[in-house]
Amino acid sequence: MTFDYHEPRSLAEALDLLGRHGDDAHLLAGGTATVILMRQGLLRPGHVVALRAVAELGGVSRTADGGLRIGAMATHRQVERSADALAYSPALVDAFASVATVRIRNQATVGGNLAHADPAQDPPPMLAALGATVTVRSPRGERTLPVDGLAVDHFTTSLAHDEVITEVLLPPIEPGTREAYLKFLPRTADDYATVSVAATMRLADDGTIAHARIVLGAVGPTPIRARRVEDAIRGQPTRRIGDAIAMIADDVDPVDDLRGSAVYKREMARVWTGRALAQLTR
Amino acid sequence: MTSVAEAPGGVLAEPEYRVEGRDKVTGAARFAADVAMPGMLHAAFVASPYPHARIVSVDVSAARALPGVRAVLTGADTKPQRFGRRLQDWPVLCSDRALFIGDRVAAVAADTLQIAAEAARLVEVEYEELPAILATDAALAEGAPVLHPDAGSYAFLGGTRSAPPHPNIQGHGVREHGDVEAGFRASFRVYEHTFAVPRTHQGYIEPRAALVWLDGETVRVVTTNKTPFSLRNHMSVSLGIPESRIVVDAGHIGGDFGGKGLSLDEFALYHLARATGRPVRAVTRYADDLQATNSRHAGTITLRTGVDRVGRILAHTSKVVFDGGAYAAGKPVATLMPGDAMLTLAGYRVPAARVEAMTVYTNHVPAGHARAPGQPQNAFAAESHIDLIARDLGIDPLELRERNVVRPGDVDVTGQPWHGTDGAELLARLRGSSRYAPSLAPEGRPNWWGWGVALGVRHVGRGKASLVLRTLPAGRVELRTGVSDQGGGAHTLFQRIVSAELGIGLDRVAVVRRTTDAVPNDPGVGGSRVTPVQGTAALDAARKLKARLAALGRSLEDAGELEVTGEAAQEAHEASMYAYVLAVTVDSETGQTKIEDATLVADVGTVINPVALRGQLEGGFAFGLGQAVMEELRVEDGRVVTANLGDYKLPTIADMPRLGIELMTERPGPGPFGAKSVGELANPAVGAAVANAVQDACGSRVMSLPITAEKIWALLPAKQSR
Amino acid sequence: MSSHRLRFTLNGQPREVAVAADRLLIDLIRDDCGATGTKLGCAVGVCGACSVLVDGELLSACLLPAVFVDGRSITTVEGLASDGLTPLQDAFIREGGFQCGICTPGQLIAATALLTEKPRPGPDEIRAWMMGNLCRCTGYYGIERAIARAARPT
Amino acid sequence: MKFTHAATVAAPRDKVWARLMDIPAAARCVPGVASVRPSGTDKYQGTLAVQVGPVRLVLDGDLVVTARDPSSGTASIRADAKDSRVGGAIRAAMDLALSEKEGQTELRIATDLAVMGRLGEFGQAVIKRKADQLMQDFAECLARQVIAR
Repeated sequence: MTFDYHEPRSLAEALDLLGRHGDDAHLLAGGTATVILMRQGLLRPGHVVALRAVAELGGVSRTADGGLRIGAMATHRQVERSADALAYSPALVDAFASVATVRIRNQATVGGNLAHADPAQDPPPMLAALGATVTVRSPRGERTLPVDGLAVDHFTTSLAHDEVITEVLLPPIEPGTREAYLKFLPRTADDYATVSVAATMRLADDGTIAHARIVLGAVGPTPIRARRVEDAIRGQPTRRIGDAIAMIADDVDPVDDLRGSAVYKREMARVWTGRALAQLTR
Repeated sequence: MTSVAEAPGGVLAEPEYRVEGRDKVTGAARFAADVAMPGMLHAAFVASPYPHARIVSVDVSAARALPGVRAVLTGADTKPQRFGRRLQDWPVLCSDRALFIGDRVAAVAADTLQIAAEAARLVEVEYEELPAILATDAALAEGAPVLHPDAGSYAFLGGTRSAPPHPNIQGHGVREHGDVEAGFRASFRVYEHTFAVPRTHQGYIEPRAALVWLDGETVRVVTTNKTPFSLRNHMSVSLGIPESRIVVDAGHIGGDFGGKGLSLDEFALYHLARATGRPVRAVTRYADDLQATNSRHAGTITLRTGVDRVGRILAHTSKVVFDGGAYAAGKPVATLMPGDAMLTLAGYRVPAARVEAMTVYTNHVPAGHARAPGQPQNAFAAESHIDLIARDLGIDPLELRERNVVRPGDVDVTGQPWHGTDGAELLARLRGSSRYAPSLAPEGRPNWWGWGVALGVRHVGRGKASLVLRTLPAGRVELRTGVSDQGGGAHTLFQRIVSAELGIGLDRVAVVRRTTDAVPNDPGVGGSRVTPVQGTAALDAARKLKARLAALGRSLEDAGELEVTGEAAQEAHEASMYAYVLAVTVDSETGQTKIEDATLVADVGTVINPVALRGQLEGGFAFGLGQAVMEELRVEDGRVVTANLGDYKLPTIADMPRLGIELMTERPGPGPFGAKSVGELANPAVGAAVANAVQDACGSRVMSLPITAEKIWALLPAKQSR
Repeated sequence: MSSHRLRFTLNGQPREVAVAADRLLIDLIRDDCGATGTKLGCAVGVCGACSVLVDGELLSACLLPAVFVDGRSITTVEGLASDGLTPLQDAFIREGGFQCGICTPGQLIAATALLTEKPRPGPDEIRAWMMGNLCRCTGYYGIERAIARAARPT
Repeated sequence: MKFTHAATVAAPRDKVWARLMDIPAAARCVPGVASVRPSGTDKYQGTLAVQVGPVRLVLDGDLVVTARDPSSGTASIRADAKDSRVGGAIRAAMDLALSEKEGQTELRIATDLAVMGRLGEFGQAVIKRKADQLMQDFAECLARQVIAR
């Protein structure tokens, strides 16, 4: 682990450093994941570009349209404690507050979390369920892409090497929409989820399901959108949920690991999706 | 020899205030990794990536050429030296073969830890992979490779090793009493169950650390080892240096739980220090502590028990097979088994029994000692077994225990008359203080709330110890001891004992720990020994000082310079019992359990340190709970895959249920003022208590530890939906 | 490897130290500054033995690049009390908040941060906050009692 | 860790066998394999570049055909490779078996993979999935190549 450390003061400067050092450069946000990988010797960049001094990447605030903007360098704890985030969606705050421990949440950033693309993380499913997008900057300009789809594999995103996540934008939530984040922790309170479920749902005046979005964590190489279930319940009365959630087995793609066998996780995905949806229709 | 309470005086009623408390809450307490020396080098090791491999060649040239590297040693430099607590079978560095993933092949000393680690990476080792033994039955199968063909040449401390029945067996024992076959013939029912227990780690938060340097002819060692005098002996034998030239300094130890009686690095550090002429320190990465030190034994335990119509035990046989891993070095007991390997039905009256236990060499991480060695495994098996028998007979499990529990004078599973807790009294107390009310629901009709009971037994520690008490000006005294502080509260215990016996205020008794050259030999911390053995020595010292003062006709204030040596030889075979009642709820869809209520009744005798005693019981419960429901040092293809504390989970504060503790203090033990031991009293039985409560709640009988949600879920008679 | 000159305060004392880019805060505190009260346990941010306050914020010194503390103020266990013991430190001794003491510096730092944010925490708040600090000795009962005692109005 | 992969090729067994035993060509079917050159009888030397999340590996090593039996259509291959920068190594023992049915050939590969050194401390589940992916890609690519010829 021997590298040059850079602390640009602006995004332009950061992009310039990334351009100059190519894939020998690694971005450093809060550092909770990167430091461990570097310490293990698994990550050996020649240049580390820290974003902590780039002021424009901070902040958590409501947007003019009633949505929420989270700067990429906002820490989990800043989201957790933000009155604006709470007003926007208590479930979003729950998802951030579910991550590890206070100490980690004080250090880990929202952008770093998304870029790390750990499929067992708590915030990405909730952000995806809320229809969040990320704004990404590179020397080629700025683009926007949905959080749902940012991760393409375990620890792998669709971002190019010289792209930097600058912010997460959450759209305004339609009135009547309810959200939930549930995390199944069968071993201990401080663990990665065996399965987690983020869901949003809105019922029409006639009691049928007008909108549902369900995203699961820890049961695939990326957060998994339960599209089959969503499609099956859209427009249907809530009593159809029970049958529909059985389809979750085809949406998820879990592996055996320390937090459960694939068989168990598949079943738990069904159980916890059912619980999340029950909470939203109660 | 008992020293029953002679009115210990008011001191024992005073609030307890740890003698080292201030140092520990201000950061002043010095642990081994905190010690640095001028010119100190840092060590790193090269570890085998194979579970079993021949070392074809080791090329250290690139590592040596790295700037800042001061020495690189291989097995060729240290052979044939091996170390171990009893059988010295673990090579200082491997020279011909590596026997597990993590076995050390080379050692580096460099100016910084980073350079040392980089140099370790640059050591080129050519291995020829050999067939690995990754299961105990494979070790005993015909044609299995013999892992220690030269075992006959290994040193065995303090006696001769009895010849094992198979070259891949570390230790083996059979014990029989009564007419076992007749007992089974007379039985109304005979039950046989097999249980599996995983490897677990002691889980101390402080990884091992050691610092070694040469001070003229003297080898100085700062270490996390909790038995400094034993380490001195091990180093003397392994390295061929007289004990008089080795000084071991083991001060505050950041948790031990049995694991830190075995030292690994100190031996290679000595060679590095000698090669460089500089102090050399090694601080184990926690990942390496998990992967390559000494864990609790995994094993398979088969119990067979015959009972009469009312459930009274008539005969018992058991077979305990423990995976000892690549080396037996971590086991200090002459049998080379965990101390209680053969105690398979502890706490019961057993008229006839044949118990067989063994530890087997494999190419896994070595297994050694861990809090109450052998007991958590056997208690899980036995207390689950008893519950299964009770349920099959339709008898309340607590009642079945009441019918069989040992009382003084009964013959227990060892064939010896029982000296210790009156089990009937203990269980009566348990019934009285808990809300125990099992449902005994027929299988398939779970009510998701269940009660579980389990009892446990632990000996009161034995052994010899001595320490020194001397007078100081102004009526004060100082007690000098070699006992390290691993957190049990030994020094505060000594202070309170001396203070009580001399009838002086706590502030007049100072306790100081000294290195191995400055105090008499001490057996170290472990084996539930400190209170009954070293505590008795402290009491003896106080009594001797009192006698000297009386003989001289002086008071403590005008005592002059007096010094006495307190001694203890505690050989009484005495044991204490404890029992739990747990109430759990089980989530019908996920198998997740929650402990709703826990009651512990423990026979502790006289209480000297009330805060420390409660802490040992509470901490023992937490330790047992972790190993009951979440801990498993999982090994796949020989590799430990739970290699950090993110994957090897220890309980957090948020995982702990309410715990009610009731102490039995009426029956004095063999310790000072009638004290007993509590350090290993509370952890072993938790696993079975949970397993029993889970079955009571939902019908799932989990036959292996840890009792995970998934195991319970997989066994649910009917996967209920809400 | 780049080198960086850092200015910060450690327990109120101004410090100036040059570190290599890969230095971690735990090594800066323990090795460069000689303040060994803060302990290294798991080294992956789980156990909390290395808990420190940086500008009052609770962080893991084993995960924090040393360069991140430039211009900031660090509090470790050595800096909790200016004179004598804090009520929290005293409560840890009286209530059995520690045994071996290796996790204690981290527990005290974490609990100090908790009491700063919530001077009268309830049991659930204590548990939610303190779950990042592992203790193998006490079973946490003594720690919980100690924090509750320190939070009690005197 | 053990895996089994299979791919069906619309070609007779002999043709698939010939392709499979052209090791340098077959190895190029593993995504990330740079060069594979013979280094002795049934011995090859090669490099595999693979990225597992943020961890980039360049595995240098040897490939040895330890057994081959054209009559039964089975072969065993052992690969040992290491990344000296990261300090990790892999060892894979692969048993390949071809069986022909109605003009189609089924290729089955049973792999026993060991990941060693620091590399193994990176999540086992991730490594497993990556290896699984590589081997499946390999089987499918091989199938395509045989048909293309």
